[in-house]
Parts: sequence; structure tokens; C-alpha cells
Amino acid sequence: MTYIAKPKVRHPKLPVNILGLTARDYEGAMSTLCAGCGHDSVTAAIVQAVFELGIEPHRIAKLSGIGCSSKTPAYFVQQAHGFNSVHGRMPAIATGASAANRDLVYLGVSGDGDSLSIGLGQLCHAIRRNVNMLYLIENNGVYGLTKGQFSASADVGSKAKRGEENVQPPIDPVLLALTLGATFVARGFSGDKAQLVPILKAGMQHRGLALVDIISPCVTFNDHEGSTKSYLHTREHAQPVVIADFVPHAREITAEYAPGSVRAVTLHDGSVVNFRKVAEDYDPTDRDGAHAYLMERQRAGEVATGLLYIDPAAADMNATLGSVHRPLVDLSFTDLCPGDAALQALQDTYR
Amino acid sequence: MTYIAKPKVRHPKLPVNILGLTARDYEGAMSTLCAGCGHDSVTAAIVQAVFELGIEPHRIAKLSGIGCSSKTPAYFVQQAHGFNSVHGRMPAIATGASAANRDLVYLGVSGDGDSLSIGLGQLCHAIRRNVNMLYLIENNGVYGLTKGQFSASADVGSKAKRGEENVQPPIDPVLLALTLGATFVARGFSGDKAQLVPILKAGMQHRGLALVDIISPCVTFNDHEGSTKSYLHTREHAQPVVIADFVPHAREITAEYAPGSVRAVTLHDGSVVNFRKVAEDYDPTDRDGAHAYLMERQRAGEVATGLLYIDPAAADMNATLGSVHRPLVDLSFTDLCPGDAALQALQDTYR
Amino acid sequence: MRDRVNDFAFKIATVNGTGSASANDLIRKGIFRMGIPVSGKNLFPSNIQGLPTWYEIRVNRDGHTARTPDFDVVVAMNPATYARDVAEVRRGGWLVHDSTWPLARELARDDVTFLGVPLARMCGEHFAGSRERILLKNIAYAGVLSALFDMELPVLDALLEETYGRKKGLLDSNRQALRLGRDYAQQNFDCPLPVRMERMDATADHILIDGNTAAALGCVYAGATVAAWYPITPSTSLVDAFTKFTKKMRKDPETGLGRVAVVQAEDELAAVGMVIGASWVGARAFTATAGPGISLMSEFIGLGYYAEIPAVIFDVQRTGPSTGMPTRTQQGDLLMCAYASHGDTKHILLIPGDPAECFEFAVAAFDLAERFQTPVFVLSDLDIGMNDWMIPRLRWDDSYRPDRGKVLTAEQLEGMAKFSRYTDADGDGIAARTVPGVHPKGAFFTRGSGHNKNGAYTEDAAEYAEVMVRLARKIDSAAAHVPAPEVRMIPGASVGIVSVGGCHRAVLEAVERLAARGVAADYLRVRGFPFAPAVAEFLAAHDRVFVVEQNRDGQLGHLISLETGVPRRALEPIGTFGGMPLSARDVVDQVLAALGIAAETETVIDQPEMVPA
Amino acid sequence: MRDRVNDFAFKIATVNGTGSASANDLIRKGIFRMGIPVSGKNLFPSNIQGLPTWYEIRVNRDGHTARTPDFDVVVAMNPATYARDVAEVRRGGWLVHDSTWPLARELARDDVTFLGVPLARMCGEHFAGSRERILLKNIAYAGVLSALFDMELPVLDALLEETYGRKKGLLDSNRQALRLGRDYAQQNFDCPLPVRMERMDATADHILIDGNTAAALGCVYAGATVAAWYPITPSTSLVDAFTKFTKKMRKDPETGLGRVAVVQAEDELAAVGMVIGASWVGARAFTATAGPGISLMSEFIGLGYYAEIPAVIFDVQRTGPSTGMPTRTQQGDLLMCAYASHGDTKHILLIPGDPAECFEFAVAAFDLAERFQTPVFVLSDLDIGMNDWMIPRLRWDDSYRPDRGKVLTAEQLEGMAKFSRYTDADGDGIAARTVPGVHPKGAFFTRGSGHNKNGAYTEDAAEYAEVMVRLARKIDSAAAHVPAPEVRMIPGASVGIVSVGGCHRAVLEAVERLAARGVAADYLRVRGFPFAPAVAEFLAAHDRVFVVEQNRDGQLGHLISLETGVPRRALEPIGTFGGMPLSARDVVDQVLAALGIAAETETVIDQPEMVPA
Ligand SMILES: Cc1ncc(C[n+]2csc(CCOP(=O)(O)OP(=O)(O)O)c2C)c(N)n1
Ligand SMILES: Cc1ncc(C[n+]2csc(CCOP(=O)(O)OP(=O)(O)O)c2C)c(N)n1
Ligand code: SF4
Ligand code: SF4
Ligand SMILES: [Mg+2]
Ligand SMILES: [Mg+2]
Repeated sequence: MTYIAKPKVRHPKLPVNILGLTARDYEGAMSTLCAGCGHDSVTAAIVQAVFELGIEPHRIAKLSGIGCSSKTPAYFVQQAHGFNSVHGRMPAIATGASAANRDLVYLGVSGDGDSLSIGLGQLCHAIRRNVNMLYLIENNGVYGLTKGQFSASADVGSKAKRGEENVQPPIDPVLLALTLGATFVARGFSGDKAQLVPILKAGMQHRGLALVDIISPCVTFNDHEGSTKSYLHTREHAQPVVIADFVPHAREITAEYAPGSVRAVTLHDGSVVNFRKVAEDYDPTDRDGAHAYLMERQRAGEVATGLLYIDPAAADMNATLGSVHRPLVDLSFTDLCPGDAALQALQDTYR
Repeated sequence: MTYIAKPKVRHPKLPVNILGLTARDYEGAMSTLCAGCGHDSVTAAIVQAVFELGIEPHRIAKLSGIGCSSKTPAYFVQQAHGFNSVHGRMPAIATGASAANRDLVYLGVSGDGDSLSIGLGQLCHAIRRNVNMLYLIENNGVYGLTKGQFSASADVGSKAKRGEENVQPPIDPVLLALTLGATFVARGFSGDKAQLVPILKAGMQHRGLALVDIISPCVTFNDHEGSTKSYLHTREHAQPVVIADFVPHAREITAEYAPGSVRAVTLHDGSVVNFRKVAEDYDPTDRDGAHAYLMERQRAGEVATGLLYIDPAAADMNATLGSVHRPLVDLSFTDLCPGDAALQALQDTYR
Repeated sequence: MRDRVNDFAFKIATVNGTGSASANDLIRKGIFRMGIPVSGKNLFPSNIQGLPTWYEIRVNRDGHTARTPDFDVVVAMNPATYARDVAEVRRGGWLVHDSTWPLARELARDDVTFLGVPLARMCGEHFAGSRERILLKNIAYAGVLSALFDMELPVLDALLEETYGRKKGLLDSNRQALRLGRDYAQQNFDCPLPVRMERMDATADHILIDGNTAAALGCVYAGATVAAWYPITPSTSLVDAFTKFTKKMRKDPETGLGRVAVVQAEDELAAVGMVIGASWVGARAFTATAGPGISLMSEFIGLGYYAEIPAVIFDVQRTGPSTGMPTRTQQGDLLMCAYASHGDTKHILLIPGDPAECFEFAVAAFDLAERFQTPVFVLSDLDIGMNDWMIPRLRWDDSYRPDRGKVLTAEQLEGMAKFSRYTDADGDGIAARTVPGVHPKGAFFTRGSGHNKNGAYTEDAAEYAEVMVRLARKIDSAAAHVPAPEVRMIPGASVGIVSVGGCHRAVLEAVERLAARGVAADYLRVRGFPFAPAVAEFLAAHDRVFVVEQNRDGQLGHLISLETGVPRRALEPIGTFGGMPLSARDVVDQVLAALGIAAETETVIDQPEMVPA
Repeated sequence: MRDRVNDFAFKIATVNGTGSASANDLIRKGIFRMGIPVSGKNLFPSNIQGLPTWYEIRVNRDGHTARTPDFDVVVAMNPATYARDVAEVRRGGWLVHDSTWPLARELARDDVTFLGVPLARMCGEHFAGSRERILLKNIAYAGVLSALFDMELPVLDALLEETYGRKKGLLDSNRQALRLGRDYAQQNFDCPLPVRMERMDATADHILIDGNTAAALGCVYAGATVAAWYPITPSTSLVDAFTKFTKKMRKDPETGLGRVAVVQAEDELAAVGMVIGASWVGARAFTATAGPGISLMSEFIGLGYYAEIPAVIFDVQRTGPSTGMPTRTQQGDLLMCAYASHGDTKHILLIPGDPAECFEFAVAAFDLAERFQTPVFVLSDLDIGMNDWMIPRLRWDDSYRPDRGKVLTAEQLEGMAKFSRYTDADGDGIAARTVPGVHPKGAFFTRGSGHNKNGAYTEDAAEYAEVMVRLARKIDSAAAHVPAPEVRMIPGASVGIVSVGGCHRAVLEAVERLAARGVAADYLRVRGFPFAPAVAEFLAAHDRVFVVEQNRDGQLGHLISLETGVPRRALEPIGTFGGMPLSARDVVDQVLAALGIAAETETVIDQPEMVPA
């Protein structure tokens, strides 16, 4: 029951962030997901990321659609406003919210059913608008909450619990996003927190839509032998392509890399992402190259992970809409209402 | 007014097809579109294609959503059943129809607004299911019927009639389809009937979803200077990548090409598509290669045209659904109803 | 035939895409500038070019501006509709046509005077370029009419001056075309006709404006900052106008950026979702659509109702069901909007009767949406939204401040022990809300799933029901805050007429005409839902009540019956639903028929009566 | 306390995902096999694992199988809900709990007998593996109950045999767990309790089945070939069952391929679109969903209505609005479905009262959809759809042939001069349709835009209205063809009760109990919409009418008032809407209260009454 908050006993020894808050302060209600569900690991990674970034909890807006994955915003950052909306429509909510108040940190959590089936159109258009938000797809290849039907991300040949094989080609959110001009595309694995946390941090600092596809196994309906979204299969086939280290603008960039081995990309707020290549000459700023490389890896049955593409310079939705820099919700009524004189002048043209 | 059929005076000298029908027999009601609208040229190409293929008019099912483009099914093949459905939802209608009667020839006509905005999710999933149909997008970069708003296919920098520039990246149905695993992807131009007709014929014979993106200028709202979907701009930037000649299975393949210059691809029904390359080593059966090439061309501001990708072997929806080969609508009730004996036996397990 | 000064109607039949709009505007505005009450109804097809289109203009010294189906003069410019247009001229009337080509003999009518003007030939002789000739032919027939009706040339010249002032060449050719027609008429017909105009002073301090433009202005003045929409006739021009106005009125002086965000969504589901998202973070946001859009928004509307999030939705109604007739008017979405979405819901509706109320109710909609924390519909229609209506100048009270309802500030939250989102602290059914980002204590989890009064997830029957019962109370309490019905009582009235929205002007006129026929009728116009008590009182005070509306099934009657308890059959349906704006004659004839009194005239063929519920 | 043989109720509180379902099924089926009428209500949470879940079983010799809120015995296996579960035991009842750990003192109740059984310890001692222990603990409490209620061990053994027959190891451990509980109870408590069972012969020729399974069977037998759906509780199991059945019953002997197509759509808009597409080419197609799905389908439903395309839509209702409580029942979609979509529409509704009617009405739905060429809704609910109900064996008349309605054959078309799609040739409001691909003469253009009686595009008021008026007639004429209401008259009855769907069994029981309290009530159960004349007649025959339904606003009352003309207030609302299946007591108490008679017992706290309309 999400309203049972855990006791928040302050441990004196717990590390604190720049706001003097501990990781505990970024936790949420008790999870009601199945024990071992990948989504709970993603929740933990989110908690660590926002804690380390030192974001004021109430400046975060947590958004989701419907699904087990979409329940998770209740399980992190209790003091953040949350919106568990309707199935597949979270992108629209986030788009409107961001248009009205561009200063909040928008963190959307969705599932493969929520985003690739009913919500596919909205996801594509949110990407196209480059809405300034972190968009997570907790991807388990099934509809968990409705008990395990194949989702649109299920791989060909992947077996359902009852045995039948999926025959339809999967929709890969990473390739899709690259094709649609996404400005930040990554793939993670709920079982690899070390890789995920810096990606989430970079995604939150990125100005624009940061899409992170996270393989997050469903232990109850899709973690069996023959499933390509199981812990085992993912561990065996996940291949980091690049390793991204996130350096917040606050901190000095310490030269901890052998020269040339690293490619640094600076984000709007001055923070830096250092890319350490794993795959030979993989360039995370080359959209076409990334797309070609990933298609090939996919054909080889590999699950390429990492912060796969970034374009920190692209304009986000607020910029393309041409709205003032101040959040629209902060404008005073007098800034918005032209008054009677203007109304009378205007009406002279309606005679 | 679509119900004013044109007088069908039989000209003795008009050529006839294998059914003994003339092109006139494949025409429809008088168009109510603007004089010069690209869509009317596409209509003419469709008439020629189905006439040449010699399809029985009433075996064709014409489907569309809502828009100027979606009105066009009324303007060809009067004797075919038509369904002008609701905005953006034609793919679902076609999917259900094809599941129920796999033997009809499904010809869907849509627009860029109909398919890339409101209908984007359905288009993507119809592609994923590989519904056996010809799917045309009459792409003019605007919403014609609602008087010229930018659509999701408008290019960055393209100017609206009133002058404002489009700032959002376009959704390219061709790249999208390739990424989603489409089995037949082509791009044409309403102004190039010679190129379009064989593509339409091949698309209709292809078993699976044949997506043809057709640049079809809107003379009223998007044919001005500064528009990237105008006749002029398209003529200047359209670049055929391959030339596809369609050879119906009926006819003998005549060796009319210099050896090696041609790549022949055989379709399910035995008809053949002969590809004559224009671009160096472009392989219309290599999905990744095609995608990479087209992305690069797009970046160069070129509009690559032709039958760009084909995979004649892939299973279509009817196959993946595992339905019997006979159209479900042709099964007799006795084939469908198990009868009382079976019902009683079954119920013994409900005690 | 005796003169009928400033009291007649005429109709112009053309082909869309040929530029007749400017000529028709010229005439209409000319009449208005002569101080004479006027109205125009544009009957256009749902395509872009080449199909028949009609423009009806009514001139009425008494200020009756509802549509009238009786045309004294018809200008037949479209051969495709000649037959029909000739048939529409009232007995003893006139038909103006292009005599460049002979008129088919079978069209002749001996009870109609045919006025042939060689418009095409004249324009062919005087102007070059086919496009220019086509366009100016329209101005030429305007010239003909100006002579037939005795309109003041200077007024028309002034209008042309205002339109083409900068474009000298265009101005000259238009002035010339106007005179070609005017001179020909004066030389060949005895002008003016008995139906003619004389300057009045009845339009001072009035404007000609369509409801969508007025509604857009209302949104600007109410302080709306986010508009999310998807194009659909007849609502598109509302957002177009909002965009146009904000480009001027909301430009930040320093940066030149906009104090507004207009998002063209990918569809209506997304549009209303964006509105809910924007409202959730505290903005005043709206969308505008038509019936098909409302159907698509249904799921989100239920979320807004249950999670209690403000939203303003303009439904500019068109003829349904399904795609229906996109360029024809109707009031067919009343029932759907009142109870939109699955489960138990009820929504606030504001129903303007003219563009003035489109402006007024747009502002009210934002106040009510925020006060009651729920989606609010403004139910306009194509006739109000897209046709120019004559209304008194709009006024704005500069002391107006938005009613944000109960939104807790950071200070208030700071002082609170614990915030509970859905607790009815004040006993008025309305719980205080918070806006994201304001204060940690204000944080809660907004959800469309079962929740208790603290906003916590619940599957408990009692906790769930507690919230639902309050919601019912909350919405019902809005009855006292929606615009009160307009009531006009006549001493000794025998029957009551209830109406709504765009029917208003036709009913007002009908009430007068009925009185002339000895039928004194009281009149109530519903302007908001849930219904104010005055509605039930009016019904109770009359033993015969006619409900005038423009849909097949009597949806207003349905709502009134359900909400007031009056038996459905006690509400006698009157009206038409064929897509044409209502005329007083439709009302008068049907009421007289119901009362067993002979009709004043034969009813128009193209206006089918409603199916009694 | 005197013995109450075969007339009591008990409740089992566990945690979902711990496998208690099999134990509860064992008990329920065991009772059924002992020939005793039984029913079970599964109250599960909207998550997959770890939250409280309850299973209620009622044993009733008289065949009353509605939910009862009075529990003689509660098995409290979930510490998280101990307090609440203890509180739910009726005075003088028994609480069974796991005594492996001591029970908190504050939970003690002196009017309840606590029966502690060391279930965890016993299973820990006898079984290995934590998962197995957890599962078998459930079988162990089943064993305890079997002793307390004096159930026949052979019956239970036989059931285990049928379930685990092949899996020897599992069978043994289950038999052992059953005996562990049973023996412990027999040794430590004086078994049986006064509430106990005795073999009867009241279940012969009956089955235990849920409505979704029965509906799926109906679809198979009606000859449905296309199912398009999107998963949503509580409708998912309907399509799951259809898939399972067709895998067996629709397999082509030669190829092994299916004479069916089940398409999992990307959402509900697509699902219903596929159904319309499949119906358009002549298949019998259906979809199954819940409230949120209907909201999303609204636009397409309007297309089906206006373009006159058959479609069968199962709405297994859950608690709304919005996402609401997905695993709780309600009848909250009646109003929306009756008039779904914008513009003037009305739809045929079939409302089954039990799984038997889910089967029967599923077949009827396809016949009516094709005969009237329109979408037809089967409005079931979660209680009927997902709980096992005891019903008489289903029978199938092998002479049944589908009513395809007016579908022209190639021969008929060949003989026709010209086919006109929407012409009312027979005067019954139904025009003949054609199916694509059959014959060139049958070709026409199906559209949701304005069309005349020939199916041609029109913007003409009269042509448009002609079709719309016929549509209204067509749907109203269905009143004579939907399932007739079930009416039960009692001589000298003073009041009338009208109800619908899943309320049926509670009302039947309530009518008996009311009679015992001296209140003779006639009863009518609505089974279809538009309403048959019998409904209005019933209302006319009673000066007090109570309408029993499970939603907040009295939606059935709304529909009846609108369609029969009876004043809304004359229909007194009775019922609950908190998500729990209705009990006779809810009805009895509310009726007595309305009549000013003292209630027979205190009302249950968790079942809030309806808000009077
Ligand atoms: C409109 C609507 N349709 C269907 C549902 C039922 N539903 C709830 S969650 C879900 C799918 C969830 O899958 P996914 O997004 O992958 O989340 P997961 O549970 O796998 O994490 C569905 C179909 C719904 N809630 N609303
Ligand atoms: C649900 C719905 N929303 C909006 C509309 C209004 N509408 C009609 S056509 C159209 C866009 C058409 O654009 P496109 O598909 O590109 O066709 P085109 O006219 O450009 O050929 C829109 C938005 C509608 N008919 N239905
Ligand atoms: S069902 Fe699957 S996705 Fe849902 S909570 Fe359980 S493990 Fe996670
Ligand atoms: S508006 Fe544009 S798209 Fe529509 S018919 Fe005219 S030219 Fe064609
Ligand atoms: Mg999933
Ligand atoms: Mg277009």
C-alpha cells in the first residue's frame, strides 16, 4: 500500500549531498511490485542519481502512464509531485507541463507496453518535440500488470511462459528514437546500476528529451528459459558500447583518463559527460553511424548498452515554441492581460 | 460531388487488359480536389496500375482515413468497395479486414497528417504486423483539408504560405518503415507517373505491407517558394536511387537488360521486379545499407526515390496469425460451430 | 409590391475558392456601416476548391439577425446550382445572374424577375488575367447589388480603401469592378428595388465578429498561457485567432518571445493531455475541438474529473455523428459532454448564445475550471463560431482578477502540519490543491486510480465512495456559479419556451411573431450546466413547455428531464437538425402546429423537424 | 448456537501470489461436488504479488449465491489485515489463524472463538523448500476447514487427484497437507462446527463457470472468426478463453491452422477499428474491454452507428471513473454505452445477469449486430465475468443458424438494376447491405461523413436528415428483439423493484426476505436496451418503484426515465457502488429504510448507499 511510508530514521553516518539531504530523503513509498522485479532496481538507481545530483525533491515532477513500471514513481522521492496518468499518455502530460513550467525536472517512467503499444504515437511526437525530460522505458518485453502478454518489444522467437513463441518483429525504442531525431538515446539494464546511474544523471541534465531504454526483467512473467528479456539472457547478451562518466558542472574536471582515450561532451548547464569507448571507433555524436552500428549489433543478437547518442546543442521544445524564458506559470496576470484599452482599439477593426 | 459518375462511353480503340476492361473501367467519380493537386496525379497512376495488373474491380478494397488525400479512393475504381473511415485509423480497418478476408486486394490511401500525426501509432503497428496491403501516403507536408497547417513531415526550414518556418524535425515515413522492419518501402513523386506505376504494381503484388511515400504537392497551401514539398523543389531535389521494372508473372521475363546491370527479385505470385541501379552499389534488399544510404542522402537535402527496399520472403500478418488459407469469411457455419456434443463434453470439466 | 426598406434577405450562390468571400464581406460590412443591422451566414462545403457555396445576408431594421429562409434576391453565379437557386427566390423576388451566356429556358419562373448582367463579359473586356477576372467578377456583382439596394458608394469605396489601401493596382481594379456592376444595374434596371436600404443608426457601438475570434480573445484576457490543439473544422479558427492575438498582445518587450505556448498536438488525445499537464502545474490551459475530438478525449476527461484537474475545452459543435457534415452546424454534443467518459461523471458546461458570450464564457470557463478543479466545456457551434454576428462592443473590467480557486501557497503549506489533497475541509465539496514545485509539503501523487481523501491509493469501498460522493456534491454545487439562465417573461403567457446557444436569436424573433399570432410565450435560455434552480422553477410555472434545440434526439430536453425531474414527455421538442442555422419560422411553425394553430407560412423543405423523444 | 447446515459463509484472507487460489478452488469445488449450492467471490488487488486478497465462499441450501457480508468463519492468513479480518467475523463466529506465532492481544474478541492452527510450523516440519511450504500451507487450511465443516475427504482427494494426477510428488504432498490441517482440527477442536455441511443433490446438471469463459464460448458457438483486443482487467480472461477454445475447437484438421484470427491490437482504438474492418468484409468480429477502452473507442463507435457496420463489444465493467479500481466491480458504463460518441446516437445493449446469459447474449449480440447493422454492447461486470457462478449446464441448439440480417448475395445483386445502400426498401428501417468482393454491383463507398440514402456524399440537410431519422427508427425497433425483461410478479405486491445484470441474485434473495418482512415486491430485471414495452408497463403498474443498480448516479434509472418518460424521481435509487458485489442485505435494508420500516440488521460499513439522483 503506497501510503505506508518507511520510517525515516536519520543515520548520522549516512552521506549527505549538496543540499544536506541523504539518499533516504529521496526514497519513496514501499514498493508493491514482485520481489525481484527489475523495476525496483531502476527505482534504486533513480534514487541514487537524484540524490547525487542534489536536486530539490519538490522540484521534481514524476510522471507515468499505467503498468507495473508506471507504478514506480510512487516508490522514489516521496516529496516530489507525482502523476500516475492514463495508459500510454504520459508524454502528453509531460509536454503540457513542460510548456507551462519549464523549470521543473521532469522524470517520466513508462513501460514497453505503455510506450510502444498504446503510447507509441505520443512517444514519437514527444521525441520529435524534444520535450525537456528524462524518459525511461522499463522494458521487460511483456505487459506485466495484465499478466504477461507479449509487448511490442518482445523479440522474434522469444518464448512466453506458457511456451508460445513471439512471431512479430520487435520495436526497438533506441533505433526508433535515433530515426526520429532524438537528442539523447541510451540503453541500460536494471541489473547494472553502475552503468545506469551516470546515464540517468546525464539524462536529467540534458536539455531535451533523454530516452533511456532499460531492460528490466519481469520475474513473474518473463524471466524464464527461452525469454530474451530474462536476467540471464540479458546478462549474457548485454554489450556496453561506450562508458559514460558524468561530471556535474559543480565539480572540476579531473584528468583521470589516459589522453585520447576519452571524448568529453559538455551539456547546457556546464556538466560534462566523458565517453570511454569500448567498441572501436564508436562515436556517440554520430547519429547515422550509431544507427548503423546498433542495427548490425542487433542482428548479431547483441543488446548494445550505454549512452549511445547525444546531441547537446539541439533546441528543446520550449525553445522551438518561442516561449519566454520565465516559466509561464510564474508570469503575473498583468503580464498576460492586455486590458480594456487594447480591447477597444482592437475592436475598431471589427466594424 | 462524388456520386456524379463520368459517362463511360466505350471507345472501340481503347486498349483492354486481360479482363477485357479498359482503363476507363477503373476510373472513379469526378475529383473534388483543387485543380493541380498532386493527389489527382496519384489517382491517375493508381488507375493505370490496377488496369495494367488486370485486377477485378470489385476484388479491390479501397481504404482511407480523413483528409484531401483520403478522399481520393472515391476517384478511382468506381466498382471497388471503398471505406472512408475516421482520421488516422485506416490501418486498423485494413488490419481487421485483411484478417477476415485475406483474398481481397487492399489499397489504403492516406496523408501525412493522417498517417504521421494522429495515425502514427497505427501505421507503425500495421507495418510491424506486415498487413498484406498497399499503403500510400500522399505526402504534401501540410494538412490540406484543414487549410495548410504544417504536418509532421514538414522539413525543418520549410516555409508556410504565411511565411513562418517549420522548426521541428520531420518524420520520414521511409526511414521509419525501414527501422520498424517494413518489407516493402518506396518513395515516389506525384509528378513522375512513369516511376510510380511500376512501384504501385509491385506493391500490390507484394505479400505484406508495401509502404509508398509519395511526395504529392498541395497547390493551394504548400506549393510556394520556400516550401520543400512544392513541385519545383521536389523536381529539383528528387533523386531516383533505383529503377524498378515490374514484370507480371503472366509474362515471360524478356532479357532486355545488359547482363549484370539488373537485379531481379521474384515476388510470391511469381511476378518479378527488375532493379536497375542508379546509385552505385545500392542494394534494395539490404535494409541496413538502405537506411544508412537514405539517412545520408536526406542530410544532403536530397529526396531519394524509387523502390528502396524489398523483402519478398517475410511472413505477412495472415501467416503469423496462423489462420487457415481460406478467407475466414468463406468458412461455413458448420466449420465454425463445435455443436452441442462438444459443449456438453467440455462442461464436464466445469464441475 | 410595397417597399420593404431595411427588411429583407438575399443569397449569393458561388463556387468555393473563387474569392467571393471578399465581395460578400464588402456588402455585409457596407450595410453595417450604413447603420443597418445585418447578419451573414456562410454555407460552405467541406472541401477546398470547386464546390458550391452560398452566402446569405439578412438586413433587418428591428435587429433580427437570425437566419431567414425567405430570399427576396438571389445572385446565381454557379451554373451547377442554378436550378436550386432559382427555386429559392421567394415569390415576387429577383434573380441576378450572369447574362454572358443565355440562361437555360427550363429555369424560367414567371413569379420572379430575372436580372441578367453580363458580368463575365464586362470583366473580360476590362481586366487581364483569368484569376483577376474571376475575382473581380465577384466585386462586380457586389456593385450590382449596391445599385439594386441603393447602398452608399462612398461607404463601399472606403471599405475597399481600407482593404487595398497600400496595393494601388488592386484598389483601382476593385473600384472599377464595383462601378462596372453598379453602373450596369443603374442603366438597365429601375433601381433601387422595393427591397432597399436607407441609412440608420442602429449599429453604433456594435461590432461584427465571429464566436471563435471572440472566444480566443476571452482566452487571452483570462490569462490562458497554454493552448494545445489539433486542427478540426469548425474550431480551427479559434486557435488561429488565439495565436494571432498572442503574437501581438503577449510579446515580451525585451526578448520578443511569447508569454504563451501554443502546441499543435499530434491528435486530440494528446491535445487534452497537454492541457491537463499544463493545468496540473498551475497554468490556465485550453484546447478547442469539435465532436470527433471530444470522443477521442473521453478517457482523459474522466481523468480530469476524477483526479480533479482543471481544463477548459471548447467544443465548436458541427453536424454529427462520426465525421458527419464538418461545415454544417448542430447542437449534438450536449449529452455526451455532460456525462463524458466511463464511470459516474458529470461535467460543467457553458453554452454561449452569441460571440459576446463566447468572450464572456471563455473567461468564466477558466474561473470555474480552477474553482471547481475539473474540466469545463464551452459548447459553441459552427454558426456562432464561424459566422460574423453583430454584437455590442466587448468591454473588459480592468479590475478583474482570475479566480484560481483553492490553490495553497508555499507560505500556507509551510504552516500546515500535513497536506491532504482530497479532504473537504470547508464542507463545500472542494478540497484545496497544490501546484508542483511550490513546496515539499504540497507534494502528493495525482492518480486516476482509486484514491482516498488523502490522495493515497485505495481499493477500499468506503474510502473510494467518500471521494466519489464529494465529487457529486462538488459538481452539483456549480449550478449556482455557472451563467444564470436568461429569462424573459410576458404577462399572461400561456406557454414556455426553453432554448439554448445559437437558437437564441431565432427564438427571440419567434416569440415576437408568436405574440403577433396571439400566442404569448415566456422564454428561458439555458446558459450553463448543471442547471440553476431557475430552470426547474420556469418549468414548474408552465404547463406547456417547448424545448428548442438543434439535434435529432432532443438532448437538451434529455438533460433537463434528468436533472430537474420533469417527465421527458412534458418537454415538447422543437427545432431542426439538418445543419442549417435555425430560423424564427422553424420555431413559429412548429409551435403553432403543436398548438393546433395554422402555420404562418409553409415550412422550408430543407429543415426536417426533430424526432419526438 | 443452533446448527446451521448448508447455510453459512466464510472468508479467507491471504496475500496474492502465494497460491491460495488452488486451496480456495478445492474447497469451493468440494462443496459443489457434495451437491450443495455454493458461490465464491475473489477480492483481489490490482497488482501481481504481495498485497492483501480475500476469497469469500457462501454455502446456501436454498441456492442463494449472491454475496453475503456476514461471515461465520474467517481464516486470517495475512498478518497485514488481521485486525480488519477479526472484526469481520460475525458475533458468535470463529476465527482460524496460524498459531505458529502468538496472536497480538489487542485482536482478541470475546464474542468470537479463536481456532489457532500451527500451519507454518506443521508445513515447515513436513515439507522442504520455502515455495512449497508456502503453497501447501494453503492446502493445510483447506484441510482445517474440511474438518470444521465436515466435508467429505474422498471428494477432496478426488479433486486433488484430477488436478495433480500425473504429478505424483505434488499429489502426495497436497494430500498430506490436506490431512495435516484436517487431522489437527479434528484432534484439537470439536468438529464439526454448528455451521457445517451435509451432502445434498442440488448441483446436479449444473456447472461452476465465470462469465468471461461463458461469453468466450458464446463467441465460438456464434461463429465469430475475428477477435481484436487489448488487454485490460477484467476483460482479459474473455479473450484468453476464446483463444484457448479456438485452439482446440477451430483447428483445421488437415493443416492444423486456425479457423480464427485473434489479433492483439496496440490499443483499444485499433482493436475496435479492426472489429469494424472485419465486420465490414463480412466476418463476425468482436472485442472485449472495460470502461477505459470504451472511452477510447467512442469515435469508432459513432462511425459504426452512422455507417451502419456491425460490431460486438463486450464491456466487462469495473469501478470507474478513469482507471478507478480495476479489480472491483461496478455498473458504471450504462449511460456512456447507451449514447456513446458525439452527435445523435443510440446503441443496443445486452446486459447479462449471470454467466449463462453471458453465453446466451454473446450469441444474441452477433445476431442483433448483423440484423441491425450496428455496434452492440454486451455489458457484463467484474463480478459476473471473473467469479465462478453456479449455473445450469449450457445447452446448444444444433439447428441454430446465424441471423446475418440483410446481406445481399451475388445472385441477388446480379438481378438488381442498381444497389442503394441506405434505402429503407422494406419500411422496417433496415437497408440491405453488401459485403466487399462479392459482386461489382454491390460496391459503394462506406463513409462516416454525411451521406444520403444511396450512400453518396451529401451536405444537404434533407438528404442527411432522411438517413438520420431512419437510423433512430431502426435502433428503436430493436426494443422488440433484445432479450425481454425477466418479470416476477407476486400477488398483492405493493412495490416494484427494477434491477439489472449482476444485481439479479441479490435482488431475488432480497425479494424473498422482504416478503418475510411483510413487503411484497414485484420484480423486473432489464436485460436489453432499447427497453421492451414491458418495462414501461411494469412501471405504470406500480406507484412505488425501486431501481437497484451498482453505480453512484443511478444510470439505469436515468435510461429508464429518458426512454419511458417516467419522471426521474419516481425511480427510487437502491444499491451500492463501492466495488463489492451486491448483497441481499444491501437491498433489503435500503428498501425497508425507504419504506420507513426498521432494518433487519445494521448495514455494512463498506457499502455506501447511492446518491439519490
Ligand atoms: C486504456 C487502457 N487499456 C488497457 C489497460 C490495462 N493495462 C494496464 S497496464 C497495461 C500494460 C502494461 O505493460 P507495460 O507498460 O509494459 O508495463 P509493465 O507492467 O510491463 O511494467 C495494460 C494493457 C489500461 N489500464 N488502460
Ligand atoms: C478526429 C479528427 N480530428 C481532426 C480532423 C480534422 N482533419 C480533417 S483532415 C485533417 C488533416 C489532413 O491532413 P493530411 O492527412 O495530410 O491530408 P491532406 O489533406 O494534406 O491530403 C484533419 C486534421 C478530423 N476529421 N478528425
Ligand atoms: S509482474 Fe513483472 S513487471 Fe509486474 S511487478 Fe511483477 S515482476 Fe515486475
Ligand atoms: S487543399 Fe491541397 S491537398 Fe487539398 S485538394 Fe487542394 S491542393 Fe490538394
Ligand atoms: Mg512491460
Ligand atoms: Mg497532407
